[in-house]
Amino acid sequence: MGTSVTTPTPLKEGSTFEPKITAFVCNWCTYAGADLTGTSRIRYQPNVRVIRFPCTGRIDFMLILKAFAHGSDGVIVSGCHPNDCHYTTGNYLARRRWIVFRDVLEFTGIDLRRLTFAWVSAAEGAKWAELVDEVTDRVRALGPYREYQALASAGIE
Amino acid sequence: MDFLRQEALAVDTVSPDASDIVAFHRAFLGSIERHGRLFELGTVLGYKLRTGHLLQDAALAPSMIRRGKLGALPHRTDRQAAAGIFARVRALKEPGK
Amino acid sequence: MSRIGVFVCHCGENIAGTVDCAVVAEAARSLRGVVHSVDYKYMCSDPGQKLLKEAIRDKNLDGVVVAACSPRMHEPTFRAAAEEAGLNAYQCEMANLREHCSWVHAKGEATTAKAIDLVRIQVEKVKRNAPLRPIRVPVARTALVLGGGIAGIQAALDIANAGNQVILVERSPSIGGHMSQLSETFPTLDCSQCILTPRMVEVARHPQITLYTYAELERLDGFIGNFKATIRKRARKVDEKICNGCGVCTQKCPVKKIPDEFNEGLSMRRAIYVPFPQAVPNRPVIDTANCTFFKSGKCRACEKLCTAKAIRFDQQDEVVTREVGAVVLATGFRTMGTNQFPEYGYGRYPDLIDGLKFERLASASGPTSGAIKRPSDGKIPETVVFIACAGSRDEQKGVSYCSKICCMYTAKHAMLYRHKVHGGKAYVFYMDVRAAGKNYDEFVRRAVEEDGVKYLRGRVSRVYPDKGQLVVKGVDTLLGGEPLEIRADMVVLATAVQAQHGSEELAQKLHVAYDKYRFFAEAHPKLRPVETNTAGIFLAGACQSPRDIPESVAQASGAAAKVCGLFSRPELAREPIVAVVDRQPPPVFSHCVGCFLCRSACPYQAIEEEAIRTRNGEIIRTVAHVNAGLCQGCGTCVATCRTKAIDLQGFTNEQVFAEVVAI
Amino acid sequence: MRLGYYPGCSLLGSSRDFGESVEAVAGALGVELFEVPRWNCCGASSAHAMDRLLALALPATVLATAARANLGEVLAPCASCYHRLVVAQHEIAGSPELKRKVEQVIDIPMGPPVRVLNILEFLERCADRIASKVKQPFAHTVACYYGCLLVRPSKIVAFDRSEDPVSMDRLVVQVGGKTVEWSSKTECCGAALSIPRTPVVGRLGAKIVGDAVAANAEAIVVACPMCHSNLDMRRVSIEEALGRKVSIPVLFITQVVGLALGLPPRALGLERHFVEVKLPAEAAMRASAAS
Repeated sequence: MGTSVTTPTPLKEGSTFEPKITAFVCNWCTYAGADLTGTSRIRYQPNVRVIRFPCTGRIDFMLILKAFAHGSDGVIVSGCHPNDCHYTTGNYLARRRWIVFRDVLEFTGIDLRRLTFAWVSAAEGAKWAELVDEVTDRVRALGPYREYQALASAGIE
Repeated sequence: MDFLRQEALAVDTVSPDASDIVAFHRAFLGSIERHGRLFELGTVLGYKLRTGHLLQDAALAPSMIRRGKLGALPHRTDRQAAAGIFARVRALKEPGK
Repeated sequence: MSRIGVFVCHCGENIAGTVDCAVVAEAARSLRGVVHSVDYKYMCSDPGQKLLKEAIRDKNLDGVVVAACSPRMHEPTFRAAAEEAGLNAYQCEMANLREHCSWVHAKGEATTAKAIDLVRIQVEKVKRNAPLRPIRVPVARTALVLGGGIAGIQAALDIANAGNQVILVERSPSIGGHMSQLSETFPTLDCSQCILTPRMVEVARHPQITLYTYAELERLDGFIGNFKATIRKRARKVDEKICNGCGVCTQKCPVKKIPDEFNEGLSMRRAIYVPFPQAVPNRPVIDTANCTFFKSGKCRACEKLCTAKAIRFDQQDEVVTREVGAVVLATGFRTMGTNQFPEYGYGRYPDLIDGLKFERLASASGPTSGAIKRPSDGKIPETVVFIACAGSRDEQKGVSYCSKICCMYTAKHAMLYRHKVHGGKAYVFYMDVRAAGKNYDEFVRRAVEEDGVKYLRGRVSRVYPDKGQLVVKGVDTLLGGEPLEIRADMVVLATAVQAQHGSEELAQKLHVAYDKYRFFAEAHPKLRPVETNTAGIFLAGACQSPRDIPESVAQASGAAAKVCGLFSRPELAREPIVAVVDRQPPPVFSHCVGCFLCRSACPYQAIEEEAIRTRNGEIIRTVAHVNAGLCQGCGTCVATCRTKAIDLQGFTNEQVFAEVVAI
Repeated sequence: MRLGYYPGCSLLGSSRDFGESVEAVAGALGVELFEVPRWNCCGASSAHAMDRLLALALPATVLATAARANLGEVLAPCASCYHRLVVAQHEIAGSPELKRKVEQVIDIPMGPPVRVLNILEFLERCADRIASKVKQPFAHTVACYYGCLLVRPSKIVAFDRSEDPVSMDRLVVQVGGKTVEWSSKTECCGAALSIPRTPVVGRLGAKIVGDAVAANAEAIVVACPMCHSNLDMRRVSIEEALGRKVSIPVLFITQVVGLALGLPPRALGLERHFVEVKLPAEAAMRASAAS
C-alpha cells in the first residue's frame, strides 16, 4: 500500500499547526447527520476528512492505526446511538470491540486523547459540528502526532 | 423585567407613580452602604423622609419594639467592605467621574 | 493502470462559492491513474451528465469520481449515467464537496485543500472498485399497515383498491382511531363518525384486506420487498367468527365500573365490551385485568348468556408470521395528559379537561348525548375557558414544536359550545392563532365574529378551584397587559400532541429513525416526506408529526402510491453490498479457517457453513459462506474476521485502507 | 454535622423569631452552625431592582467570604437571601467575564463554589435526626405556604417542584401534622412592597390567608421572613382587604419542627408574633378528623 500519495501534516516553518482528523462514520446515522450539518449550514473547522462505512461494525481497528501511521493527528469513530443501528446490533459490536481495543491501545502507548468515539444520529447536525470542533481543538492543543508516525515510518507498522 | 426596571432608572424615565417604591429601594441600599447590613429603623426613617409619608406605620413601630423586632442600633460588621463595593460599582458605571 | 475521470461540480455557487473548483480539477489531474479531470457548473444537469457519459466513452474510462453533493443525494443519478455510458454503475463514486465541505467551511485555501483531499480519497477508492451487479429479488405484493386510524384506513384502502393484498394491524379492539372519538370536524363541522364509519366498514368488507385488531407487531425481519412480519393477535377471549355481535354479554356483565377509554373516562364500561357502537369489527373483547372470572375464577355470566357460545376463556394469544413487501407506519399520536400541568392542578380538578374529553362531551354519541355538561356535577357550564398551547411551543415545560391542530379544534370547541349553550361565555387564551389551511382562517373568524367567542392573547399562569368554580389567572397582552381572572365552570386545555406510546420501541424494531420527541423521521423533510430511511417502510399521518385529518389522508394516499409503485415491479434490484468469503484455488481453497466468529457477529444469521470436499466427497475443510439473500451488508463480520477472509463488496479492505492511506 | 450559616439581616431584626427558631432547632439536632465571618447584606429585592452588578456583587461577597473560610456548605434560612446567593452563584459560574467584573468589584477572589442550602433542604437532610427526636407530634392541620423565592426559577434553584412544591408538606407530615391541599402555595405575598405599597400587600395577603382559612387550615406554615411578616405583621391590612377578622396564626417551619422536638415556645420566638399562636388542642383535632 506504500504506493499511494499522502500529504504530510502541513507544518511549515512559522505557520501554526493544523491537525489532520480522520473520521470513520456509518452511512445511516453520522454520515447523514453530517449531511444535515451541511444542509443547515452550520460551520465547523475544515480539518476533518470523512470516510463512509455501512456501519460502525464494519470499522476495523487496524484502520485506526493505519490512519495514525499515515499522518492523522486525531481520529473520530461515530455511528448510530445504541438501539438505533440500521443493522440492529452493528454498533453494539463496535462498542464492545472499542472497549477491548481501547485497553490494547493504551497498553501499546497510543495517546487515547487523539481517538474519540461518539454517537451522532441522522438528526444531530449540530452535534456533528460540535464534535468536530471539540476534537479539532483538542488535537490542535496536543500538537502533531509525530511519535506514532515516526514509529510507523521506521517500519514498525 | 429587571433589565427594564434598571434601564428605566438609568435613563431616568421612572414613572412618578413608582417614586415611593424607588425611594424605598434607595433607602434600603443606603442603609446597606452605610452599615454593611440592613438597619431597619434607619431604612424606614430614610424612606419617610424621602417620601413624606411620615405617619405611615407609626402604630406598628411600638409593637415591633415590644416584640424585639426593631433594633435601635445598627449591627456591627465590616462597614468598609460594603461601602467599597458600592463605590466600585459606581466607578465602573461612571468611569469619567 | 487505471483510467479514472474526475468531474468537479460547482453546484452553481453552492460549491464554487467557497471551493475553487478549477484548482480541485487541476489537482485531480495530477493524481496517479487520473486521465481526465474537468469542472462544470451543474454536473447533475443534462449537459453535465452528457459530459460524464461522453468522457467515459471517449477516454475509455474505467472509473469515475463525481465531486459534487452527498452520495445520499445524487449517487443513483451518476451511477445510472455511468451505466448508460457502458461503465459498471459501481465504478462510480462521489466525493461530498457540498454537505461536508463547501456548506460547512469558510471560503479559503483550507477548504479547497480539503476538497482536493476528498477527491483524492475517492480516486484511490474507485481504482480498487470491482464491477458489481445488483441482486434481483422478488417482491411480496402484500403491504403491512400498522395502525387503524384514518391514515392507516386510507392507506390500506388505496393499496388494496390497486389490487394488492393488505394486512392492517390495530392495537386496540377496533379500528377508527382518534377520528372516531371526534364530535364534528373543522372547518366544515361535519360529523366525524358519519364520514369515517363508511370507510371503516369498507375496510372490514374488502376482500383484499386482512384485518387484525387487538394485535401488535412483534418483530419485522428482512428487507424491502421481502419483509417477514411477526404479529401477535392478543386473545379477545371471544371467538370472532362465531360471535354475532348481539351485545347481550356487554349489557349483562356485572363489572360495571371501568372507566371507558373511548369516552376518555367520562363514562363506565363493562369488563366485556365493544369500544363503541360503530366499532369494526363489532365484536366484544374481555378485559382480563378487570373480569371477575379472570380475577377470582367465578362468574362466567357472559358465557352463560351467550346464545352463540362464542366466549372462550381459554383462548390464547396467537402469533402469526406473514411475508410482506412494504410497511406503512400509521400509528398516530396521543395527547399530553392534563396531569402534566402543575400550574393547572396536575389533573386533579374534574372540570379541567383536555380536548379529547371535550370532543366526547360534544359528540352526539358521547356520554352526555352531545350536551355540554361538566364532569364534576353534570351542570351546564356558563363560562368555559379554553387554553391553547398547553404544553406546545413551551420547551421549558412541554415540547418546543407547535401541535398544529389545536388552534383549529379550540375554535371548533368554542363554537360548538356557543351553539349548544346559547347564553354561555367562551374565552380562548392563545399565543398565536395559526389557521393556515383551506377555509381555516375563515373558520376562526367565524368563531370570533359570528359566535362571539372571546379571544384573549396571553398565557394562563394558574388555575385553581374556588367555591365550585375554577379561577383562571391569566393576562391579556393586547389590552394593556393587565392580569385578569376569569371564574369558569369548566376549563379545556388544548394539550400538546405527542408521539404515540411505544413509538421508540417500534422504531427500533423497524430500524426507522425518529426525532427527539419520538416522532418517526422522514427520509427527506421536503422531497421524501412519506418515506423513511429504511427502504420499503413508509409513513402516514400523525406518527411523523402533528397533523390534521386532511393532511393525514393526503399523506396516507401518498404512502399508498409509493407502495403501489414498489409493487408494480415483479422484482427489485438490491444493492450488491454484501459480504463474501474468499475462495482460492487448491490447495489453499480459502483463507477462512472456520472459526465462525463472523457468525456470532452477524445480526442476520446470514453466515452458513460450507464443506469443501474432495472428489470422492470427503470433507477437507469447513469454511464460512455468506447467504447473499440474508446479508444486509453491514460488514460487521469483516471487522471480526481474524484472517481477513471475509470482505464486503463495495467497501472492501483494499478500498477502505486505500482511502485511509490517501488522507 | 457542621454547616456554614448566613442568617441575613431579617433574622437579626424583624424576623428574630425565625432566627431564634433556626438556631434552637439546629442546636436540638446537634448541628453546629458557623456564621460566615463579617457577612454583609445580600442586597435583597432592592439591589435586584436597582442595579444588576450590585445585586450580584453583594451576595458574591458572602459566597467568596464563605469559600475563604472553608465553608463548603452554607445554610441561608431566609428565602430571599437564599435566592440571591443561588442566583448570583449561577450567573457568575455561567460567565467568566461576569466573574472577573464581580471579583474586581468585591476585591476578593470568588474561590471554590459554595453549596447554598435553604431551610427546607437543611431540614430534609436532618430528616432522620428529626424522626428520632420527635417528642410531641405536631398534631395540627396546616397550609404550607412556599412563596415565590424558594422554588423559582426552577432551572437555577433546582429544588422541589416549582408550581406545586411538596418538601415542606413532607416535613410537616413527618413531625406528625397534616397538610391541606390549597391553591395559594406559591402565590406572591408582596414581599418588599410591604412598606411602599402596603394596601397591595394587604390584598395579596388576603387571598393567601383567605384561601388557607377556606381550606380549613389551623395555621399557615412559612419558610421565609418576608412571607411571615407580610402575613403576620401586616394582618391589619389583610383584614381590611378581607373585610373581616382572621385569627389564623403564621408559623415558621422551624417553629413547627421545634415544637415537635419539644422545645419551649419562648425559645422558638413564638411570643414575638403579632397574631397570637393559638392552636386547637390535639383532642379537638382528632375529633374533627374522625367525624
